[in-house]
Amino acid sequence: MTVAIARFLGSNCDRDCLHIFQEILKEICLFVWHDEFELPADVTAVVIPGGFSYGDYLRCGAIAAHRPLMSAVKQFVDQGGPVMGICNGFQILCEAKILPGVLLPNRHGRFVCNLQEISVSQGGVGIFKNYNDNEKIKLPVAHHDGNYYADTATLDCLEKNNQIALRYTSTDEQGHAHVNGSSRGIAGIFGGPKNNVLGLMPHPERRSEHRLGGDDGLRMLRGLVHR
Amino acid sequence: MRDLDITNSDHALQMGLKKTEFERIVQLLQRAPNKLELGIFAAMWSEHCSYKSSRIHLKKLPKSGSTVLVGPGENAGVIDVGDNLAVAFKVESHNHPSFIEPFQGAATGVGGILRDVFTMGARPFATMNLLRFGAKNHFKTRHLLSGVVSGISGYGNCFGVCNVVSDVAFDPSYNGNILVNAFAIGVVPHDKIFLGTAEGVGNPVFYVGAKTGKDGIHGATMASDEFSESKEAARPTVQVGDPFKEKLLLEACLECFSKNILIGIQDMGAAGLTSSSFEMADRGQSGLLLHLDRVPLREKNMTPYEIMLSESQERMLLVVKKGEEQVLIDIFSRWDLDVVEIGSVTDDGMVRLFWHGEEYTALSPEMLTKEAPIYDRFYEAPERAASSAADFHLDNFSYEDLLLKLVRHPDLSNQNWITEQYDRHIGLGTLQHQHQADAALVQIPGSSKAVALQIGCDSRLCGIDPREGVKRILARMVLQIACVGARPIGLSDCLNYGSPEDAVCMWQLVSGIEGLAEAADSFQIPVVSGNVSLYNQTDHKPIDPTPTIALVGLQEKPMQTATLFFKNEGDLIVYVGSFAHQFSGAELLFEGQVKPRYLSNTWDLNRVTSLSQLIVEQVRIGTILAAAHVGKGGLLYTIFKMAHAGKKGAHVQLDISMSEHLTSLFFSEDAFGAVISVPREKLGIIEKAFLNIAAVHVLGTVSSQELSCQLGRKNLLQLPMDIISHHYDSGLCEVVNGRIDS
Amino acid sequence: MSRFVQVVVTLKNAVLDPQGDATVHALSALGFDNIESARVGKVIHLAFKNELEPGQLKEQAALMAQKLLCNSVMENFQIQVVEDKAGVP
Amino acid sequence: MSRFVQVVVTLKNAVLDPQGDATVHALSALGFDNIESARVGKVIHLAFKNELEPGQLKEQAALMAQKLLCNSVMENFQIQVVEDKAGVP
Ligand SMILES: Nc1ncnc2c1ncn2[C@@H]1O[C@H](COP(=O)(O)OP(=O)(O)O)[C@@H](O)[C@H]1O
Ligand SMILES: [Mg+2]
Repeated sequence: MTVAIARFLGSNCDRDCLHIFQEILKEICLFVWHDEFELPADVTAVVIPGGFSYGDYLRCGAIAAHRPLMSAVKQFVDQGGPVMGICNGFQILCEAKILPGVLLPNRHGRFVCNLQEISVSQGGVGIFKNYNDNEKIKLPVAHHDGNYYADTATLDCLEKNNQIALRYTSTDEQGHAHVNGSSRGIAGIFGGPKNNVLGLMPHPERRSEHRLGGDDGLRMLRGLVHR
Repeated sequence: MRDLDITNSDHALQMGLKKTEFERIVQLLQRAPNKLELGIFAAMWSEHCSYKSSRIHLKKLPKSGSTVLVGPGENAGVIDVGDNLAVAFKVESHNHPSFIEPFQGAATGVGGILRDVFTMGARPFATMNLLRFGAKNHFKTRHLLSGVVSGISGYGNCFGVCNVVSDVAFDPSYNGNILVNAFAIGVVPHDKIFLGTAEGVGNPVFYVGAKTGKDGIHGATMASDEFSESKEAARPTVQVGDPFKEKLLLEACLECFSKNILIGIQDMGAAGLTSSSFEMADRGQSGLLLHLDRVPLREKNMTPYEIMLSESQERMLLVVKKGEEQVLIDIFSRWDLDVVEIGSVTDDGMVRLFWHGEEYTALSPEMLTKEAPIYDRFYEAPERAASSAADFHLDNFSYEDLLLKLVRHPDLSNQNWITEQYDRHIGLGTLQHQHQADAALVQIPGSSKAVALQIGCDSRLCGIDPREGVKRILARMVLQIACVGARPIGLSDCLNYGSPEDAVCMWQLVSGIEGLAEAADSFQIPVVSGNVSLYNQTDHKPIDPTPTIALVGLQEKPMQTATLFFKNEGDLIVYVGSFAHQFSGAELLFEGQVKPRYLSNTWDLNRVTSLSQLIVEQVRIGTILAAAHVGKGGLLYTIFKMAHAGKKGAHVQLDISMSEHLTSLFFSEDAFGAVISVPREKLGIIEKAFLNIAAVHVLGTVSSQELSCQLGRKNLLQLPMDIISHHYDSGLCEVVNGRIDS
Repeated sequence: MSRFVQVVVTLKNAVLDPQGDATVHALSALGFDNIESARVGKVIHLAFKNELEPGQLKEQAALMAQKLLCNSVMENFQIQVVEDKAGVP
Repeated sequence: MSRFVQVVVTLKNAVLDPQGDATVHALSALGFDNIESARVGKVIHLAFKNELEPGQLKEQAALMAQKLLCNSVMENFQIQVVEDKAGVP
């Protein structure tokens, strides 16, 4: 297995992801630079890490979405290759239209960093094969723009096709997540031809070692490389 | 007035120089300076850059130690942590800019301290900050608080470094002068430590990073003067931080360090290109030739004067090994940054500024650094008023009322609204942040060890007694890091005071430095870096003395630590430390608006040392499950915090013999010690270990759902944890959302 | 002929605008209680390198808006040619 | 008579606009290499509760801009009365 970690100008969780895949999961791991037009041939999974690509200027992920590397990622996705976009990576996937919808600023307008209880909606299969269905896990979030938005038709469609991957368990009466206002409590969604793309706001790499409080996230990262 | 026009003492005055200082310049140059030269002198001789009022006193601080690799004088201090690794750290103020524009002021403060650390060759891996705002109901406080916090969060989070401690307090003395002190720490291999020096004749000098604009011209002079209503109008263009650019700058610089192509590096901080070029030449005992017309500009038609004094952010000056230019250019271009050769190192001891091929002006760096004025300013203690502490009675309040008042105090209440805005986990090193333990514990990248970090100050104590106050601050912090099993290895300080031209403020500063020197000596902690911020006053009203201390400890076995929270019902709650029967600095007194004038006792720092060493031992062998020092808020508040963090309760059972001093036992801040929780069967170990060193008092047991206290059979206090927690959660929110009294 | 274009990017009506709501709140706290609603958007002032006919300017700016400046999932845009750089009419 | 005002808030000229610079960069990477500079600001659409004379609307909005919407340390503002809510001219 060879995991490619995308590196845009301003990515800042790239080294954290490298650490977990290399030191904890013992996978071969390499960085790919934003101006590459192709992924190395041996790549079997792609991670788009968190950060503030291009300063989050204009809209989070908007500028990164147009870098050459993203067209290579798009191709990889279309061939069914597994891709995970974490936090800013999720925003980039949405802006690149690889995933539907968009991430708006948190409803309270502030950056939020804390631990969230999250329910794994599609446990037992694919990237989530190491979780039980509807298992509740804890993952840290750290974002300013994590408020998932799509029009009602798109949301219904996501629901119908089992594409809602993760939900915050703490929501208001309208179903908006307390932490950021996300529609229907959405913390992550699947996409791509075989639900082979996962975009999520929480940071699984930050909960992948016992010294950091648990390994709820590790099972997801392992699921990406060994589906 | 044009750059080369000759100036007089009135011009000097406008730039913040005294008449005598102007005369000294004329004497040094043997002629009157032109505007450009005067601007350079004004910046370099400002209080901010020259330390002219504090320099002779700063010498008193202990700076050396076997582990000190780089002490004060460089961009950050560096301490050996073994395994060929070292940590570089510093705390710095950005008070004045943050008052004018809280978001950008605080953001650029974070940017500056990060650059100070990574110019040493170190990759920053944690930050902290200390913030002081005016009264909670002052009409500016809310706006300043939210601006500063989002500025720090916006910059640090984007740059990609965790923030693990934020120490925030509100007091009317900061109504017109808020404080923003930012700390950063980085890790560097011993053989990759870089210094800000210009050496080797013929080596090229490069300008890298952002373009130069007209921002913050004369910022250093502004930071060396007090505010007044009239001066608010004439402020310089606000400096805007670009954390994205800084992140690129970090990665590019680290790549250069690893390739060994640099001789020296310095960031263009206060006084921009002026201080960086003159200081580098001075340290290298060399000269420099700079072509100012090659500096990348953001605006057309900037003059050499503006270029030399601009404080645009995210810029660096590098001296590169001759022949390695292309390697450097390739690295910076790859990171999308401007990189321009603007000059070279010479050996004639002069910094020569060229403009379109012609020498514009030349000055000797020595004139600006070593010849800078040094003042031994007059200082005098104020007259002491009689203490009013003794008259203070708390009899009108129940213990319940008092506790609820305390936990609702904005300084002591739940700080989540602030700390959740900081990324606390990036870098995968945060083992414990400030809400999880009495000090933050962050693993050093590339090592199995961790640093314990704490930043703090108690301006109330220092307002009462500036000397004893600072000793207590450091003593408390030593106990705090002991609670996570760490021993101190070094500190950085940021001395925030009023005008040195005021005899009382100057006395506070001198006493603060001497107190810090005494305490640091006693604990054997080297002071390796720091900052002095004076003139924190508006219309002659100075702030309370605020010597911020950032303490760094080392924890070789980070898994052998103690957290803040009570673990199991039935565990014993034990106090180890001294007792006080007074109230001199307590939070409660100030809520009652009574300001005592002196502290009732002096702490024996040797006993603090012994106590902290014992705590470290017992934490590491696992006897102690939870630990927190007793500081602001006192004993009962500490017990509440530990119970709250563990989602438990506490039952305190006091012996009837304690009945005389209950109020001071619960609420005084005049004693040093810690609350620990231990399994019942291990009490004997603790008692034996602390014998002859500190009193060991079993206060009660960990329970659930309520906090209760009994004296013999008498109920002193009984409150459901939910209710206390509700008050605890409300305090800061009241400031954030509260009504504004204007 | 001009070089300057103003692109105004606003949230679609269906999208909640917490920042706008917060503005109404803050205004009313300051005593301005005659505001029914506020919506906050972005304005981008573009300076082209060369002067162009208004039609061409608009056309090019619209392309830029579609590709980058605006995300049609949540935003609309409007374009206006302006006389000078600081160019708010 | 109208109820709608558009307030455009822009950075002062000398103030750095990292967002604008990043936009120019990104546009040029997309092949739009005829942009010299971009500055990004805010636009606020206010709907008043009652209809007012244009002069009055402007005056009130200016007060709001001075007090809240615009940070005078680094921003300028311009006000325009518009016909309807979505009201970008
Ligand atoms: N209070 C202090 N304690 C220890 N060192 C100090 C103190 N104040 C300044 N220094 C040291 O003096 C040197 C000059 O500091 P400073 O001028 O603030 O640096 P900068 O160029 O970042 O503004 C630095 O090495 C700093 O660490
Ligand atoms: Mg510096």
